[in-house]
Amino acid sequence: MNAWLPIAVVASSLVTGIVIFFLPEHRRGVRSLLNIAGALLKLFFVGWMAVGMIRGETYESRFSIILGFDFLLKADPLAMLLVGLSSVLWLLTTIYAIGYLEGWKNRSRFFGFFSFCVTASVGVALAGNPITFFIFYEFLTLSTYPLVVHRGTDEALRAGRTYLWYTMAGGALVFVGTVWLHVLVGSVDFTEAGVLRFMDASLYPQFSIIFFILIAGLGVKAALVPLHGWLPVAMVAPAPVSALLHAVAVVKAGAFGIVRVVYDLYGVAFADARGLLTPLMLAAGFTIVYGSVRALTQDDLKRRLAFSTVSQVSYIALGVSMLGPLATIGGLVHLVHQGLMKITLFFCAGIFAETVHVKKISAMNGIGRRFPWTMGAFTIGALGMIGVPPVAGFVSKWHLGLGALGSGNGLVILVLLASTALNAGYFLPILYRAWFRDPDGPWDEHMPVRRAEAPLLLLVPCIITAALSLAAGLLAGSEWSPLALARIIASREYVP
Amino acid sequence: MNAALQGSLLAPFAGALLVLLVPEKLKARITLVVSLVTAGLALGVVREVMRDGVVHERAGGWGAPLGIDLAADGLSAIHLLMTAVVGLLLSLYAFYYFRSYDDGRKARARSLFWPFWLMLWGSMHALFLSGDLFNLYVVLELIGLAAIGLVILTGSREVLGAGMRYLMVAMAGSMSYLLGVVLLYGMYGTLDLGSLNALAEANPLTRAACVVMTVGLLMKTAVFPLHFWLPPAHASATAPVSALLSALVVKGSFYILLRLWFGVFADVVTPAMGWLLGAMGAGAILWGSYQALRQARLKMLIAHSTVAQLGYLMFLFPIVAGAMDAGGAYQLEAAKGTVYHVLSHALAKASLFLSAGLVMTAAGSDRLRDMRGLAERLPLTIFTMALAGVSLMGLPPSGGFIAKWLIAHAVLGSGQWWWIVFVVGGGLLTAGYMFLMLRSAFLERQDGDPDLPGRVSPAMEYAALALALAGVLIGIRAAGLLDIMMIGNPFGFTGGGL
Amino acid sequence: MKGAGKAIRVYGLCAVVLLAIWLVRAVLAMPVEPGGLTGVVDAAMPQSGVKHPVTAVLLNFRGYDTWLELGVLLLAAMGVLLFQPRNDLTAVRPLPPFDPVLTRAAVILFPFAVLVSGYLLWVGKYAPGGAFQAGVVLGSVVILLWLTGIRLPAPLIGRWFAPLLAVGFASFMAVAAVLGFIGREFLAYPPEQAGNLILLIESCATLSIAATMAALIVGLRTQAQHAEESPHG
Amino acid sequence: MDSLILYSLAGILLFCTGLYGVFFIAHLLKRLMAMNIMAAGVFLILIVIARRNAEAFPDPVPHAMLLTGIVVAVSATAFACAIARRYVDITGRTGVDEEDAS
Repeated sequence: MNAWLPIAVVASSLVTGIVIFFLPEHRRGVRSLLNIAGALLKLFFVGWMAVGMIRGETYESRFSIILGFDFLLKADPLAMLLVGLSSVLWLLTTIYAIGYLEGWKNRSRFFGFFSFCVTASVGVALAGNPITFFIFYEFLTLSTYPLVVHRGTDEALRAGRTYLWYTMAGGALVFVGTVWLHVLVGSVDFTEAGVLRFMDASLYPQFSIIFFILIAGLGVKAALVPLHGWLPVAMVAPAPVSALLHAVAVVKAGAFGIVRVVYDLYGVAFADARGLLTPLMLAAGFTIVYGSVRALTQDDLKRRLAFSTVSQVSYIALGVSMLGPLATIGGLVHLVHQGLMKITLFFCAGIFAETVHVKKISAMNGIGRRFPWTMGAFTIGALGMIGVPPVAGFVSKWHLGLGALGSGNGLVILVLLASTALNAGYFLPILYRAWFRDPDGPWDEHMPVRRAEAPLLLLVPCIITAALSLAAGLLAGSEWSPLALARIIASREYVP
Repeated sequence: MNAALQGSLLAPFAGALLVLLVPEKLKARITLVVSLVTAGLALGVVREVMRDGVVHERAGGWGAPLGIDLAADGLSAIHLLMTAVVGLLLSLYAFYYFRSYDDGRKARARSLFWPFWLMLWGSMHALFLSGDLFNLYVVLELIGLAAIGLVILTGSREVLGAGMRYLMVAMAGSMSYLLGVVLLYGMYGTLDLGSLNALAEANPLTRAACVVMTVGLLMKTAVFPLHFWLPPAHASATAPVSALLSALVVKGSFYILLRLWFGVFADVVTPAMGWLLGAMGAGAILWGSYQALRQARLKMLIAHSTVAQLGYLMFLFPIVAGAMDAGGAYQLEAAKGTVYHVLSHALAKASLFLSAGLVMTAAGSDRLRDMRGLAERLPLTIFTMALAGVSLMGLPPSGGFIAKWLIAHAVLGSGQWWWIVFVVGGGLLTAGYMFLMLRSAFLERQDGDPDLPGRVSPAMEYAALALALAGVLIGIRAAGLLDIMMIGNPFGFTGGGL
Repeated sequence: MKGAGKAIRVYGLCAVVLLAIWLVRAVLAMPVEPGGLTGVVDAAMPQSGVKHPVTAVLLNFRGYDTWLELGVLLLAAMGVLLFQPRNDLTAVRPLPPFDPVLTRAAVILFPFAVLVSGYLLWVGKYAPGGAFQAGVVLGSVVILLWLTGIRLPAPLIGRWFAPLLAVGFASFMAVAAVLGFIGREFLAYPPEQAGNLILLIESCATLSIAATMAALIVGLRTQAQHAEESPHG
Repeated sequence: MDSLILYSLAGILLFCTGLYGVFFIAHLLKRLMAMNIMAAGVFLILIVIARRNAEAFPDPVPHAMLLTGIVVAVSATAFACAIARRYVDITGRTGVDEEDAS
């Protein structure tokens, strides 16, 4: 049974996706039911796995494909971090998407690929070796492309092309790195505290080259500058897709890949000793500042959020690139925290765009009065991004700061401070406009609204994710919080 | 005496004569039956290879060097399998495709499609089973004439020009090959591949034979820069024919090249020759992809993609000729990967060309800009094209991925790492033109667009889909196929267990 | 090569000259002693069923090649038929009588040609000759008849034409099928029947070759007529 | 033996001449002839190989190959003639090379 649970976690959305593809377009009810059922089922499997792991069970599925490489799915605490995030947010995003796509064409296609996308994301998390990781990493590219171009407009297709060139090129680099590694050391599994340090020292120079190839490949999806160009462009996608791309699936796959490579392939101590981490830290630091600066000048709300993502995701890489448990904890926990907060923000942006066609920040004057709940959620997300306690973002930044001090990287403190100031600089004006300015005129209503300020299918997931962001910060000390999980992982990555 | 082997040679040819002679209305149906029998017999040979190892048969009962030896080892078996799958689905597709060809010139084309196709199928079997150099020459000519006959079926000025060009190159290629055969006979006094493998040594004559035979076969395989005849021929023929040509015919001459380089010429080839071929492969990938990206017509795009994809087959040669010190392990791996590429490209490309036929039926044209809205009209076909694209791009879990993995592994492992740039870059370029193609289908139709006129038969869509699915499936079930491929040690290496 | 410029031609010429030099060097290295199969063929002659070694090689030792070669011929004929409205030559309009003397001569020549053809077929067993020579003679006399404006018998160029084209290829196949059925190896004649089987196959092949030759020449004619009627059809 | 070398050299000369012609001559009929010249070159070398030993009976295997080769070459040439004839009828052109590739 233990060998089948990881498969079940992956398959729950894969099978759903395949079935949905073959559903006729008009079977809306069946499709929604399938979507929700698949999401709940996945959540159930993940919960089962989590409970089992606490009791000391191990979950591993291994299949030999060819020539000494295995297809390996393995649940370790690090995997659980992303699996948990993906499966919770998938449920919420699905509900949101059902409401959002009301009246669109080609919904079977959309939800089919949507399910594939989550399958790929969970697969990336559970992948137990570089090859399996690569398989899901590419699968993610393929399943997100149709979502990005879903609107079928010229603009969407152009964005899709950009997205594709970036991610395929990134995938190609990961491929090269993976093959090269396989040539040198055969099939290696991701192992806590790293595995390459046990290899023949004559291979170390090649390991260094492979490290940069892999990080460059993963950096595309993690949107490290200068590989981030696809992300703002991909904003043409429907809001649930943007939410998914930015919060859960794509950028997280990249960031998670970096985590895996540094910790479970090279080992953070080994990578540090080889001098591999400093370039990564510089890239991450630069990205954080650069993304924030670019975000300042965007008037389009989704574009501002996109550049914010560029900046925020690199906190994860930043945490990874410093030696020391506190930095590790900060980076890892941000993986979850950034997901929760950013998905809230995108949900809100989607509500504004769909109900009253507000897409520009300059048009958001007084929007808080029309959408008190939505704007409330947005405020929580934004404050979290800035790092205001007690929202989750504070916890990440706090640990990152402590980690930077502990590892003697004073420059990083500066980066964090600058970033916080910039975050405030581009989020506070939005909050000010929304809450304290008067509306410019009557709202341009586009969706029939009965009781609430917005369709409940859109509003409820948004409020839940806001609440989760708040809870993750408030209850950070509890043993079920993301922080607690990140602590466990960090403690295991630093065994000598 | 081996019944399946004899049958697999006789059945398609007998079927060809039968459909040539029977009345029009029976031809299609009889072809379907013959296809089933032929594929069944080919699978019979494969089964025997799997059970007993290499299957031998002495044509005429004399045995080499007097007679002609026939043999099926793992490499033959894989190719027979490929031909059976592609051939069967193609016959099914053609059964419906040619229904609309019912008057005048088109009826004539339909009438002769069936015998030409079965002759071609039989010749492919003869090719994969032959163990004699001169016999292979005759088979090459059979394949060439059957293929050209298929190209010119419709008799339009386009196909006639393309067919003429194809014929010239094919014949020059055969003559070049034949000169090599003659030289080898003059040197060693035998035409039998098995004996020549043992006899051949490095000397000027053998090297000259190697050069002329390789060049001749490369012409027929359409390897850049000898590829110029291929795009017009493959693009102007009818859809089933294009599928056949790209999937099977060009692989035939490559198969002989493989046999020669791993057998007779194993000690003759020099690193310089290998590198030259590798460079041709790199050029093919760049040039073919570049041309594919520029095309406005779907079939031209797919045809140029074939030019590019054939380039991947060439990286085997620098590894074979260049890195003997690795104990053969990487040569073996490269060979496996290359044959896997042959296989997965055959399935994916056949599927693509069949889909292109459906697109042409539905949209009334194969211009990319007329494909707008097809994603809604023919979702299954567009899905098929995407699936085939996954295999061509070499993405997991398709057969193309296994091929790319093996080739990349061999390239890096043998120290000739620079080829990786083309192996990986070629995948990116493939993605570029595949999405160019799909993009057109996903565009919304606009008000000024003409109606999409044609209806397509679901069976044709399923045939194309089945090929694309097979292309993915061989990625998932790779271990079994690779085991079959290695029966009888066709590549002559015993290198490590990679 | 579209628009092959002068430069490409010059490069091509250089490449060909280099190839020639390379090949000459190789051919000079060819061993002088015959390393061929003369001895092996001689040793196997008693079982071959014929007395002439070339015929033995063509129809027995390497009969498989010859079978496939008849397939090539068939394909070429099919290629020509592709431009005919049916699988026969009935659409070919006979030529107007050309010259009474020539016509008469051709008619007188015809039986002799058939006789010569038959002789060539028969003598192939002992001396140079055989199906190809016989078929070519037969084919050319048919072409000669047609050229002089004589109508060929309708069934011969009609209903029976396609079977005639196929019969050579088919005879080999039938023999192979029967031999396979009684459990022999592919195309392995029993030595005592070899002579008869070869004669059977050769006779059929002669007919096919003659028909193919006629098709290859006569079949082209329709197109010319076609073109005269509608230059761009 | 000297005459045999002469024959071989002639064969190679023919082969190479034909090869050049096939690729670089536009006129269809001339190209077809070039193809046949190539073939003639190969056949000449075959004859030389069969006749190397002047005393004994010539090697029958190259002879058989030669016969087969000739038949194949004739078939291909006839086929090519049919296509060329048709092509010229339709287009009025004598070469395929100046034609647009599309």
